[in-house]
Amino acid sequence: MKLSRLLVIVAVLSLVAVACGGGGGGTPEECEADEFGCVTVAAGEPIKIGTLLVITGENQTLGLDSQAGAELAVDYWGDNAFDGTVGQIAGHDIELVNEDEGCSAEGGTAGAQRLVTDTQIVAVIGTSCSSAALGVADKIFGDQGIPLVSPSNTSPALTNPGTHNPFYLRTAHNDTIQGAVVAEFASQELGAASAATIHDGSPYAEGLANAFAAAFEEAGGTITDQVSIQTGESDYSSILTDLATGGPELLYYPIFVAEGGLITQQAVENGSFTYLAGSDGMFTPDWIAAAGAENADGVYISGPDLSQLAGDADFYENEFLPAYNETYGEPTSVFHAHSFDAVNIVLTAIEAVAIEDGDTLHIPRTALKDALFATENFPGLTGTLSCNENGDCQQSATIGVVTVENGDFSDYVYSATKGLEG
Amino acid sequence: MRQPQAVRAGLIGGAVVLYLGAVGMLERFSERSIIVGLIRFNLVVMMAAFFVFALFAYRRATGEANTSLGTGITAGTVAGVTTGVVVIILSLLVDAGVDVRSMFLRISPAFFEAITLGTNPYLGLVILAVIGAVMGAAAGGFRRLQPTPRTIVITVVGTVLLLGLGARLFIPMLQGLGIPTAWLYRSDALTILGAVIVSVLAVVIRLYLQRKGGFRKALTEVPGVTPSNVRPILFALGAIAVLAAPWIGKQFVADVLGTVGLYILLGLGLNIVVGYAGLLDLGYVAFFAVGAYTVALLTARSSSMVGATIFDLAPEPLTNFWVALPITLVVAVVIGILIGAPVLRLRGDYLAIVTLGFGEIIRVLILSDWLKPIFGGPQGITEVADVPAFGADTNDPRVLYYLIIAFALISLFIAGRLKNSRVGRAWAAMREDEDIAEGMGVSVIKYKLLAFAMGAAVGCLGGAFFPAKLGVANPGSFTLLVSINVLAVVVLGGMGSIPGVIVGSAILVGLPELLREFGEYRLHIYGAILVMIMILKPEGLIPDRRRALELHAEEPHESVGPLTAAATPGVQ
Amino acid sequence: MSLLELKGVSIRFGGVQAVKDVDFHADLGEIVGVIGPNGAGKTTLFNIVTGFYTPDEGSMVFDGANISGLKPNALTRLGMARTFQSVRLFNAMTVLENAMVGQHTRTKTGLTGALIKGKATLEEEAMITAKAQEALGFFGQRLLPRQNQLASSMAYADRRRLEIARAMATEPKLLLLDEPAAGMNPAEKEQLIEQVGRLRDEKGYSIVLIEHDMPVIKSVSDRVVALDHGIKIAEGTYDQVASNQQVIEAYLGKAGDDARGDMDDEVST
Amino acid sequence: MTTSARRSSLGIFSRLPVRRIVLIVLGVIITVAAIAGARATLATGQYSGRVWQDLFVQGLARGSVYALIALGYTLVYGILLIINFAHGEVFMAGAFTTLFLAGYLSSSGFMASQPVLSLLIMLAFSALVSMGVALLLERIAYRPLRGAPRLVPLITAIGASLFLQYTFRGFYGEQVRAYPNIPGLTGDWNIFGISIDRPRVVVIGAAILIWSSLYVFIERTKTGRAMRAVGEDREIASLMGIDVDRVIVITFAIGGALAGMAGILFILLFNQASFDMGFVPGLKAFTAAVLGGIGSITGAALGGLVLGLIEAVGPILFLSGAGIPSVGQLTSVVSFTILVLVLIFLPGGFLGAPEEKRA
Repeated sequence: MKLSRLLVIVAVLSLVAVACGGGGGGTPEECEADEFGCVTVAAGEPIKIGTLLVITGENQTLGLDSQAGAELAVDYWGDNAFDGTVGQIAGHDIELVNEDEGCSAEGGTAGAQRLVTDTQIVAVIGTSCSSAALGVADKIFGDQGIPLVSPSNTSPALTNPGTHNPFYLRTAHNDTIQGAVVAEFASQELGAASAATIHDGSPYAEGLANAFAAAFEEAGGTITDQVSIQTGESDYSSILTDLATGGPELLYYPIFVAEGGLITQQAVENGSFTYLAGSDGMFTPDWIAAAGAENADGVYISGPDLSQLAGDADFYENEFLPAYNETYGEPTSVFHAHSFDAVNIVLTAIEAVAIEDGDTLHIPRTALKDALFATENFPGLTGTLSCNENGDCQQSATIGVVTVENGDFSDYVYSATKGLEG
Repeated sequence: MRQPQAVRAGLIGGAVVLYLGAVGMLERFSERSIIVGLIRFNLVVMMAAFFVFALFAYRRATGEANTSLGTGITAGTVAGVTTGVVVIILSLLVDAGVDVRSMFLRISPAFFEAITLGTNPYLGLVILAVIGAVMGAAAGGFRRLQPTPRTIVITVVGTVLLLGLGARLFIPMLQGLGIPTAWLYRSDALTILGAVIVSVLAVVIRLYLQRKGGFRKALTEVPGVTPSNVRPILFALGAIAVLAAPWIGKQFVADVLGTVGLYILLGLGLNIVVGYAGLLDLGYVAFFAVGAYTVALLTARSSSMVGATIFDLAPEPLTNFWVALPITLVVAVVIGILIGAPVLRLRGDYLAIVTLGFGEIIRVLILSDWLKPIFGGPQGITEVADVPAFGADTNDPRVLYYLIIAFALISLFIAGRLKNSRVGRAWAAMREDEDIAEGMGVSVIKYKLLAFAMGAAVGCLGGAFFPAKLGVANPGSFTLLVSINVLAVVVLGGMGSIPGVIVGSAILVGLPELLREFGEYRLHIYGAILVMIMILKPEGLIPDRRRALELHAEEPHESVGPLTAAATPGVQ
Repeated sequence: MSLLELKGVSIRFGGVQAVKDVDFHADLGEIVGVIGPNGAGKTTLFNIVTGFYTPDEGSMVFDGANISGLKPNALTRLGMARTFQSVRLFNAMTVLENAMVGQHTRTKTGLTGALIKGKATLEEEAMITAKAQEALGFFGQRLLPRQNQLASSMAYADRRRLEIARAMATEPKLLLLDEPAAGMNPAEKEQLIEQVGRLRDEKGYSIVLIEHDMPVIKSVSDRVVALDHGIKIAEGTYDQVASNQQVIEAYLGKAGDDARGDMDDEVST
Repeated sequence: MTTSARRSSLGIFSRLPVRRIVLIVLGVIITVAAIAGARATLATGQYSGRVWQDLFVQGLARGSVYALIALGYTLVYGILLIINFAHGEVFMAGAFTTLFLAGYLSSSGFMASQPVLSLLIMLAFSALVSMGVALLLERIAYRPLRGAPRLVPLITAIGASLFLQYTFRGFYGEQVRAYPNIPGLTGDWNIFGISIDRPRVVVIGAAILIWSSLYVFIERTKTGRAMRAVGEDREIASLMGIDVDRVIVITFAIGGALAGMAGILFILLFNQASFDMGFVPGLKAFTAAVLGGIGSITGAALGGLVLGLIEAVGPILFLSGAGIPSVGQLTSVVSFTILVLVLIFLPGGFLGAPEEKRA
């Protein structure tokens, strides 16, 4: 069956090649040797990079922001200027093919299936939500030999040796880092001695809640309760009443906008919790709108600290952000920089492995993946990227904590940089 | 000339166009070209709205107005002017600093651009009025056309819309057939030349077939085809199309058709419960979930199950799909009976809410922290093994597609056999009047449980393929919406009708998948279609023979009194 | 020999004593008429006999077997069949299919039979069709030519006939007819009287019928039982019962509302 | 066929009420488990009387909202025998649209100076919007289908439900938005020595008031009597000179208005509006209507309150003592289990028309 599929691909490609009058020669031996073959880009055809981000629904601000980062990266590539011209590799335009992942396993499957239909897709930037990737999109792309590079998946499970897909990488930080920073902030800065966590069962929220709980207990704090909730309910007040019986000082609920907003409201109304905290899933003005400004005031939110970018802060402030603002308005999330980096390491790897054959370009798939995993000391916007064998390209990350004042996010009130290993 | 009906239809038409703008559809559709540089989809939709409401005006108009071109022109112009005037008012409001968008989010610059076709509101009013008048006149003219020119118009419009909208489906298909597409499509829209060529081709073919008296007749002119074997030949052609579709359209088409196949399985199962036996089940997704999770538990790499450490399992699947399948059937039947047993005494809507409750209970349990060690919580069970199929690579959705088609055929056979048998008659009697069926010797308990069990068995087949198709089983796939979808497939197709299930699945499941580019408006359009079809064809698209008779039969000759109506408290 | 024997049967709905301490029997080959004003408990008695209601007290023996507590489907299998006062057919099924359902307890094709459709199933299916058509044929050209029409599309009198045919298809020993003549014109009533007689003579059924139409009762009944307020007030030949003072009073007392529709149709409300 | 052969084919099960015995055993097992769970929960001593009190009030408040929405289901069902599946969206339409009025009232300072009047204006406005949507729904989706098989309007209702949801999503966007706080409605009130959140007091009080007015309307007015007559028997009602169409329209209007008011009460409790806010409460209210006995007005109120209480108290009381984690997730398991138990023993719900006496 593998063979027949290959035959079909070859047949289609040759037809396309004939139809377009391109005159590429035979297939280079690198392609024949490659388990997944090559992507062959005929003369005049673009190099296609897929994106699989959450671009509809209540979490769309997360994905649209990353999509903007990817588009800016394609713009900047080659001419090193945000001038609206699309970057090129060996005379081929770089084209983004955007799909939606809906922030769910089903959405991830559907979007991924659609992208793999296009055999010209070289690599995919995504997903936004860990639930769309874990065991779903990573597997579908991995089975086709397509690398998946996520700008904002942070669930530890995605890069756990046991569950890591060989074609999966990410430029987002691993949440073991974020959980540790929030725990450090809670116990040292706030002086909280006890905490409870809520997550919604998504790999992102669960991973973060668990990482926080582990670090918090290690720092000497007490975790009174860890519960998960059902998304989509209209009332969490009894769950909060239940949690309050354990008497935690801090309630940490690193979930998404809708439930995050409601729980913020009801926790404020409940009045038993001294501190409330969430993370990047709620780091958007939408969450403040959902919670109500009065309720959101004083809640702590963590996320990557872009003011402390280990990379070129000057470039970010003076070139990247203005270009972003001009086309897309104010950023609605913090992952555009990670997305920018993701596209750049992918394009760099393509450039490294592509075989030029006249005007035709051959990109061997396995070689591309290997080149991506070999990324070492890449000077990125978010810092120096080095990908390890499990796909984590951020070996350390700066995580900041903000609070809400008068219905707006404050400047960072706390910031710390931690490495992946402890 | 006073034409109140025309004015009224026009006003409604204008309101509809404004509605489409206010919900953002026109804006979204303006991103989609049908013919490069000539027609965008938003224009098509607006023209269609003007045209349809002009036709509507004729339907309502009487006497002279019913034939005069004036009716259509009035209706169309009123629709266009209404739209234009409101757009001007809105733009004035925006200019005056009223923050319309704080409430109506889509009244953005892009909205004005889409609805005025890229001009300004004042010019837009003129353009809209002109388009309205032209479409109104076209509607009037269309009514007067002779059949042949009418066919030509319909064919041209239909072909261009179908090929234009389906570009992302047809391009890979054409390429799969080895046909170059550059002449026909440019950046997912038809080229002008391409549109002309395909229109002419379509018209020629259509007229040729018409002259020959239809496709079948035309087919008999092919050497070797006779009227007697035209049926099997058509059938064979259909079978070849079904079998070849995924190769021509590649993975995506195979994936969509596979999903349609799954819904055919689910629909056939629910059809037994609702259509045959008359038990309104709103929790049918339970069996889908049971099938999926049983297969997933048995065939996933067990290290992906959280409980693997508890049960000390080796990190490999417990068994393969073909062993898991019969186990799944048994589990589903048992659960079907367990769910059926307590609700035997409940009727109609009480049954509906309780089955809905069971569906929710099952979904919540597989989602819960409590049973997470077994079912994996929200992320479900990952790394489900592929279906081993004679050494083929089932990772390829095409192979799975064939398996699903094969099982759908088996289920079709089962459903057909059951329907026209002693068992099927007992169900039908029970559906019509439970008391009397019991009086005629039908054991209502036994046949209700049998219906639940058979429904569960067929439905779990759909479920069984689901994780194999997705590679995971997770609770997000087993929401109430699935139950509703399957019920809609059954009712829309025609209750109790087997071909109805196939058509219902194709329309309600296949079409939305293909129209994925409408993105957030998919469910919006889906809802509207559901309402429209049910109002236009309450008996379903392909009604069961008996039901069609029933709905169109004359009233009984003498009144049978209210008791007959009250005597059928079930689903009827 | 008594085919059906009821002793001391009572049932109560809330505060209403619908049937009280009724003794009732029907002998083999006998036609028993049951009369009584509206609300007398006639249909309730039928519902008790056919298993739709479980009596609070009393014993019931049918064909030598104790039948109290049995469900309607079990009683059908034992050989009891009935029609309903407000014709209740399977409206969305054809005339033939309605009659075919009657054969249910006499046949046994199950799931496997239906799916495999082997020789036995096909033979049984043919037999069901034949027997159903035979039952339809009892009414001459009334039903048989319309066997593929929907039951709901039939004329009223034919719907009544179809109900009887459906009952006949169950191959009963005892047939209970609830107001079979209701809504029929005089000519149709004549036919009915003749047909009820034939049902006994040709088919050998024992028959119990409820009827308001006294001429019909008079013509067909071997014996008449009169009920009022759930109590048996008279029993005997038609003439004996008709001249019974209590019966006359019961009817006169209610003469005002002696209309067609009956009040005791609890099955359907 | 001989008599004896027929008799032997009847199994012992023909007479024994096996099913009933099984169900009773099942019911007893679940009840015992629930009691054991409750005892274990209470034995932990983790929950003080104050906690139970809070949960109870939370349950009553949310139950009041369910009850008001359930009235809409029950009224329509009582008359047309159709499940108006889109009723949750009618509720959403009012609550979501009033968000903008509330925003205006709040930013103009009117709400701060006249909180009670503002609340009344919002209630009336929301009722109007919902009523309008309900009437449109009746006109477009249900009226053409009178007399069609009963599943058909159910499917139309589902279609209309999706259509309405996405229409409002199109109008107002997909984000969840918070209502402005109503001044004077924060903090607690002391009632009978118990301090209760003010919004909850208002919600429970308003619900009682609205429900009683409806009850009086149905029982005492001419229109109310006409509605009851149509519910009893449409044909006879029309023979008696009642304009059935008008009664149906009035029913939808009342149901819609109740849903709109329920929407504002819902907002008082949860402060949020979004396009999909109607679905879950709609489903719960439907459950409540069935629990109480669909068609019964008192039943709807009772069903709503019971369901609200079960949801608030049930998971913690019955499950947490058994060591089950995250019992809050299992709310619907508890509530639907109780629904099934109730319907097994009372097939018509608490106050529904009892099933006929059958063997």
